[in-house]
Amino acid sequence: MALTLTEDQLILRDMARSFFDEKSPVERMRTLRDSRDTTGFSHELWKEMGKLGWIGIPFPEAVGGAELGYGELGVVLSECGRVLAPEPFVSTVLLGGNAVLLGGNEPLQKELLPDVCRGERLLSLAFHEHGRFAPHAVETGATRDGDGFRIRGEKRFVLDGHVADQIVTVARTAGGSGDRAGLTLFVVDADAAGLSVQRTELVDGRNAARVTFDDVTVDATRVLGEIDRGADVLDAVFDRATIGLCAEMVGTFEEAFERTLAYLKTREQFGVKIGTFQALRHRAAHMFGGLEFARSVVRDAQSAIDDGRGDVAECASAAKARCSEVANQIGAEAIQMHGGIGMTDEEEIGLFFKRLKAAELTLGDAIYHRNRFAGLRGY
Amino acid sequence: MALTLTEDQLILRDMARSFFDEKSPVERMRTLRDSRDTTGFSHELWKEMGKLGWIGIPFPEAVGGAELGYGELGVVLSECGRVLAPEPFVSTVLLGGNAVLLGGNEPLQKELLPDVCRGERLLSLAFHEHGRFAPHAVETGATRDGDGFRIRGEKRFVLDGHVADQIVTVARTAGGSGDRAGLTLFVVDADAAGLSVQRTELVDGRNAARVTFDDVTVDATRVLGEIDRGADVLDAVFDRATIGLCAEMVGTFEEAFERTLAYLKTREQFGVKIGTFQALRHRAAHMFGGLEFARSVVRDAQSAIDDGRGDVAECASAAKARCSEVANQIGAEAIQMHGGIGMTDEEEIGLFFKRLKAAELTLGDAIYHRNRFAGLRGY
Amino acid sequence: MSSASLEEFREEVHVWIEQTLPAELRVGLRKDLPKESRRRWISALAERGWIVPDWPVEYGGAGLDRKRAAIVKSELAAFRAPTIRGFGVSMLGPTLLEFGTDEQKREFLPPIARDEVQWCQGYSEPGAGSDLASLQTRAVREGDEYVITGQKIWTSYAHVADWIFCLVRTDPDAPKHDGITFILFPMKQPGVTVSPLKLIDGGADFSQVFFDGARAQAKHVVGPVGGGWTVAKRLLQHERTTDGSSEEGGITGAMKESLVDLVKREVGMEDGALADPTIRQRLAAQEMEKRALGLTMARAMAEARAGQATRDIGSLGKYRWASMVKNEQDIAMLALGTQGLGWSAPGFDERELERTKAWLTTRADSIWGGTNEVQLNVIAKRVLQIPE
Amino acid sequence: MSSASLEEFREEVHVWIEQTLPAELRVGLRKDLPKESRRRWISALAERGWIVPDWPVEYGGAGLDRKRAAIVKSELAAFRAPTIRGFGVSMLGPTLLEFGTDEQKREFLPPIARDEVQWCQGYSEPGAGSDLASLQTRAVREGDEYVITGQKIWTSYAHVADWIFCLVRTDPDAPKHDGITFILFPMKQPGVTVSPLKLIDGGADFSQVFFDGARAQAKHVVGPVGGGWTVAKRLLQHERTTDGSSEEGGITGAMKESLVDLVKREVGMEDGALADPTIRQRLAAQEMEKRALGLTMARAMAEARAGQATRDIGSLGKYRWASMVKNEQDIAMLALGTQGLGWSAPGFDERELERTKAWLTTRADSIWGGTNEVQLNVIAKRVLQIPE
Repeated sequence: MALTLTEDQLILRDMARSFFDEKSPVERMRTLRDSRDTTGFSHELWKEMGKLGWIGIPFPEAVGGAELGYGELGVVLSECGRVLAPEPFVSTVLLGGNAVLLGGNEPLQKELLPDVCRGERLLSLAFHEHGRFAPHAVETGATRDGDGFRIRGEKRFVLDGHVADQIVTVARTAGGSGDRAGLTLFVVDADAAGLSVQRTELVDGRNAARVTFDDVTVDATRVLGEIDRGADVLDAVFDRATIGLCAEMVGTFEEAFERTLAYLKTREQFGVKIGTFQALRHRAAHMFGGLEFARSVVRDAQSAIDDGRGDVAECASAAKARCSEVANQIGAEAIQMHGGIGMTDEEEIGLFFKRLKAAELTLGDAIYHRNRFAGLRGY
Repeated sequence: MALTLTEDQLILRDMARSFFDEKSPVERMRTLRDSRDTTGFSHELWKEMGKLGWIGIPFPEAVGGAELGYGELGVVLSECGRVLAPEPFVSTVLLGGNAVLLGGNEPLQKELLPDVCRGERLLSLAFHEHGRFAPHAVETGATRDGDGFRIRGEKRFVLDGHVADQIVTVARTAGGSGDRAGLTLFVVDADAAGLSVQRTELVDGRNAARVTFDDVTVDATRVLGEIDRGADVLDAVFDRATIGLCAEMVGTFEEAFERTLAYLKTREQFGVKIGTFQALRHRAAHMFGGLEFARSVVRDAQSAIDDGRGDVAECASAAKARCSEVANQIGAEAIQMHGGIGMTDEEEIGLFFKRLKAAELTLGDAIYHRNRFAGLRGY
Repeated sequence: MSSASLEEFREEVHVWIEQTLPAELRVGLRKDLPKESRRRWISALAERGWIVPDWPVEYGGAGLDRKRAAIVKSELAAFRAPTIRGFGVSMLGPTLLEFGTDEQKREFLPPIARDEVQWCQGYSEPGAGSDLASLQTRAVREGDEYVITGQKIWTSYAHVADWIFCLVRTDPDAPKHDGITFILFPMKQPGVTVSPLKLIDGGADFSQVFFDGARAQAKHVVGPVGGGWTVAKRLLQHERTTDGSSEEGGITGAMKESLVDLVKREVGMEDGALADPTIRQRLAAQEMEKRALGLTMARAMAEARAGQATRDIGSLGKYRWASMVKNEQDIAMLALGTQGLGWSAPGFDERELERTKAWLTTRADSIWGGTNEVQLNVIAKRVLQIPE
Repeated sequence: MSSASLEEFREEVHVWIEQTLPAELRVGLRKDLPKESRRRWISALAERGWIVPDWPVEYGGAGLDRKRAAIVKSELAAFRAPTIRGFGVSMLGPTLLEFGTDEQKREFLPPIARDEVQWCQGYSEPGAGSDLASLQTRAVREGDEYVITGQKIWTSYAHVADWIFCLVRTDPDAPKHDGITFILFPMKQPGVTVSPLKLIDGGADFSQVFFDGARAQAKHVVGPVGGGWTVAKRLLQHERTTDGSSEEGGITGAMKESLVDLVKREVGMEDGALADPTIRQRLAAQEMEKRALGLTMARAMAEARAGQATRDIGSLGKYRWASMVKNEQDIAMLALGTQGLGWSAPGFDERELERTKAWLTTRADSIWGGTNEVQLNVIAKRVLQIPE
């Protein structure tokens, strides 16, 4: 169980930190947001990250990946989280990329993943149909149509769906909404007839789309995993994506905590630094506890994947339940301790606050994951 | 809505406070506990309270009561709670007495209640069959037997069952465990054949019994309410009992809080009073909030009964959910703030701590009552 | 005064409002009222002195006693009639009545009572938030004037205000609380710059105000020079009284959809109960907390009226109110899930977007008007009297 | 030293234990072990110096290096073998090795290493809990002796202890921390009275100890006179190291029934899930917290070994551990309902009564060994380095 960083991971962390400090200070995310940039992130920076091999970390060398582990991916994601970099890791690597990796046959992998690793192909996963995370609550239907399928339905919160080249789509080929059985995953090209993508603007400055499938036809060769058994792939994708998202969150926690701590050490009221007030000191200690415990469970979850352990699902839920709680805690304290200034858009802490809430609610909140954990533990 | 005390209630409070301060300091409760007194409270004191008219407060004048309200009863109960007086208000007045009052026909009321009001008859209610409060989870059965019924089963946590003259017994005459329908209430004499009562010792020094019904026969004239519809009476009894128990709890909160506050103001560590530490100051403020909010909802619940409002059930659950939370909060803080000394049996704060936990879990915890409240509110 | 005459008075007020208030204005606090109709109504109200019914007639009020003034207010509220609640009416006016000179009262009160002049408040500074008395804005005497240099923050309505009541430091050498002066001056003058402050919820209801040689007349100092702290604190008490009523009129009350309805819709029902039992518990606790807060405030007022000694509940109320209001939006966000993460349409409907904004806006409720930490400090020190 | 030789050593230890340890003793920490059998085993262990394997041979240890000593301990643990963990072995011994004179080491260490002398700790006083340095027990020099007057509290095993290591004030005029001396003296003497302290859980594992002219020899001062605070703090570090292992061996681990089993039984299952979804959430959170605590402690140790700069996790671990342990019993009480309210049989079974007691006992976990408040203070000051 790799709870500490290896020498190589420490080097990777230092590299990533320098890279993001230089090329992606938090200010960059704000500029993208305020300029209403049509992409919402930087294609150039993404390709640079591809060249550095970071996008390919979790993919096999055979498709151009670096064939490293979630330990390494987590290091890069944490550094992204630290500067709130909006590049499409969650959509392209964690969701779409994992779906192709875990469910795709060799031709599909060879077709799609090399470009993904280079940062030249963007993927997304269209699964959300409701506000709360409910992975099997899918009503979008796919019906047989000759050699292929015809998809009809509407998806929400398709992360980076506005720029994805392929949208991996979860549709129901059997059963009813909520059933785990009867789901099938399809690789749908962005330019498919009948597909319409509407970009939406999110509170954390990231981008998600509403995607409408108006009788979109897709060939049977574009199915990931088995027909009707898409949930086998999907659940594994969500576990990995959740753990990756948690690694990003830990980076955001760290930075939000350090900034708040620094504020406590400098801001004066009543003639003293506010960090001298014991109530705030104790609450800072609680934040520290939240951060450290989150870090531990996320590292453990990463090594559950990397070591091929049988408890990845449990670890993913333990990590996300924890990180969702800590997101709430650190977010709330960061704003409150910054006081009025924390309420201004100008002060960057608010950007962290918003991102933390978005991450908290993405891929399941603490309630969802505590329930799932309980179920996995047999009660 | 009577949120403040009336002049008469203020006088009653002062009287009750003097009475308990003189005749029932907390030390008395400890002595009863440590001496393993066979009664567990003072019959004499109880009769004195009867003479003062306090036992009869919620009963009609026709049966020897004072025909006052829960506003008045709450005043006395709070004062009991303040000194941890173990006299049988909950068992005889709130549970057993209310069952006879709300479910009994005139002959039964006339037979039983005048002695109750004088403190010369003790009642109890046998309903509990499980650890967690589940009022309709009754398996004890009553089957028709000639003109009467034959009861078979076992009850737990029959408060003051060891000294009760009559045990009002909830038994199932139809349906299955958990069904609200099919319950019937019987007045069973303590000396009935087949009834065995085993006193148990509780953590808060009070007394409850295990009561076994081994084919106890009871006449049909001893039924309270209607056959199979006992829950109509029972639910109303629980609402009133819950509100009364909450009034007692508020008194215990007050005293536990005041003692802890006094300790913060006197105990020194690191050369200063520990009350100078801001973290403790803030937590004391939170305790104050808990106490004040509890007081408000309990007063409101009392007047819901007294004013004949339609929302008694909602108010009872709002009061008990609140008081159970606050019991936890004030109990935990009282021990923690007293530090090591709070862990000793000699220091009285521990007696408050134990009583608060017992009251928290009696007649439903916060989880139970939040669920019930939600149900009553239609969600 | 007999209660009969009070009832007659209530009837009189009722009839007058019934006859005077156009139907389209009987909708409560809304920004989209027909302008001309509203203007006429406010004029009529001002004419009777009922914008400030308890002020003396000479200053534009109706000279009513406390009970009658309360009747006017409650009748207006019963009709959901538009009224004026700005800084002038609710805060500066009462303060001037207590501390102002006759000349000041004559000059400033009647325009407030006729809603002709808008005021804003110059209190907080970037370095003086919770610790307001550490404010640094300087005022230097020059002849009959003061010259003002410095910066204020969190000034609401600064961009529309005609005048400001402002705390300035007139004596930098005096002890912190003793060098402060309360002064009035016009906003529309060279040397005053208003810069809107964008907040995390996207709104810009507050401004920063910069003074670079702004001028105030010496006769517009309220209270003694150097005695502004006393005036300022008294004014804040008026603010608090106003705050108390904000529970109903605040952001929560103005939602297009109640929290219960939103949660039922988003989470769904199963067998008559919310499909998510954890959210059900949180919603029930929230409803109970809201009710308990209302009961506690009502009880405190009733006890105060009954003269029953009790501990002051004001700071506790503010603290719990802020927590309750924030918790409401937290629950809404849990229920909305990712549909609570929208910043703008399309993709998110009005009810969703208003919750997202409200979630952000309410973060301030534990900061403005005394932070949570300040309220808890006050409870410990003044209410529980734990020595420091 | 090659790892091969370490493996050989492990094999040697393993074989010896296998041959020496009777089967009936391979059951872990229990109080009901067969006495004679246990005594023989402990003698054999002492004979090899393996009660304190890292102590020098001359003081009764085995003189092993850190790695080999760890091997002995881990093999003993693997066999669940009884061993000695009293104050002598775990706290006084290491302290004497560091601060004791040669004479003191020769006098006191061998009997500890042979489990022949029981020690107790004289630290806390009624007025000196969190603020230990404010202790008032006086020691006055008289010839070659000190005469001791005062009172200690929370002394475990005082009624069975032969000797006490005790903090006393030798100079009442010196600054608080500088007047303290660390001294050893026998408990079985006139002038020492032990009075058991009954706790809220009904147990009496602690005592108050009263000194009224008790006598200590001047040569039994450890470290300099007036320099006891340094010695005392160092000893507490050994206590903390011991504490770390108590997670497994503590009250939670010794329960007759696991929390999950208890909750399943009491609350019941419906469709494969606990019938009460709120308790289900709390139980899951508790299981996650326990696991996260273990991972965090393991990570901190691994990071320390790897020399990776990290913040000290000790106080955080103690704080979270105490909260976690208490929360476990709180959940048990919720699940048990009124069946958790028993004080004695009949009416309550063993599993219920042990939970009730454990609920009470664990209230102390946030008080002993540094209160929660002290741990949070330490985190803020030393770990986060927020200036005071």
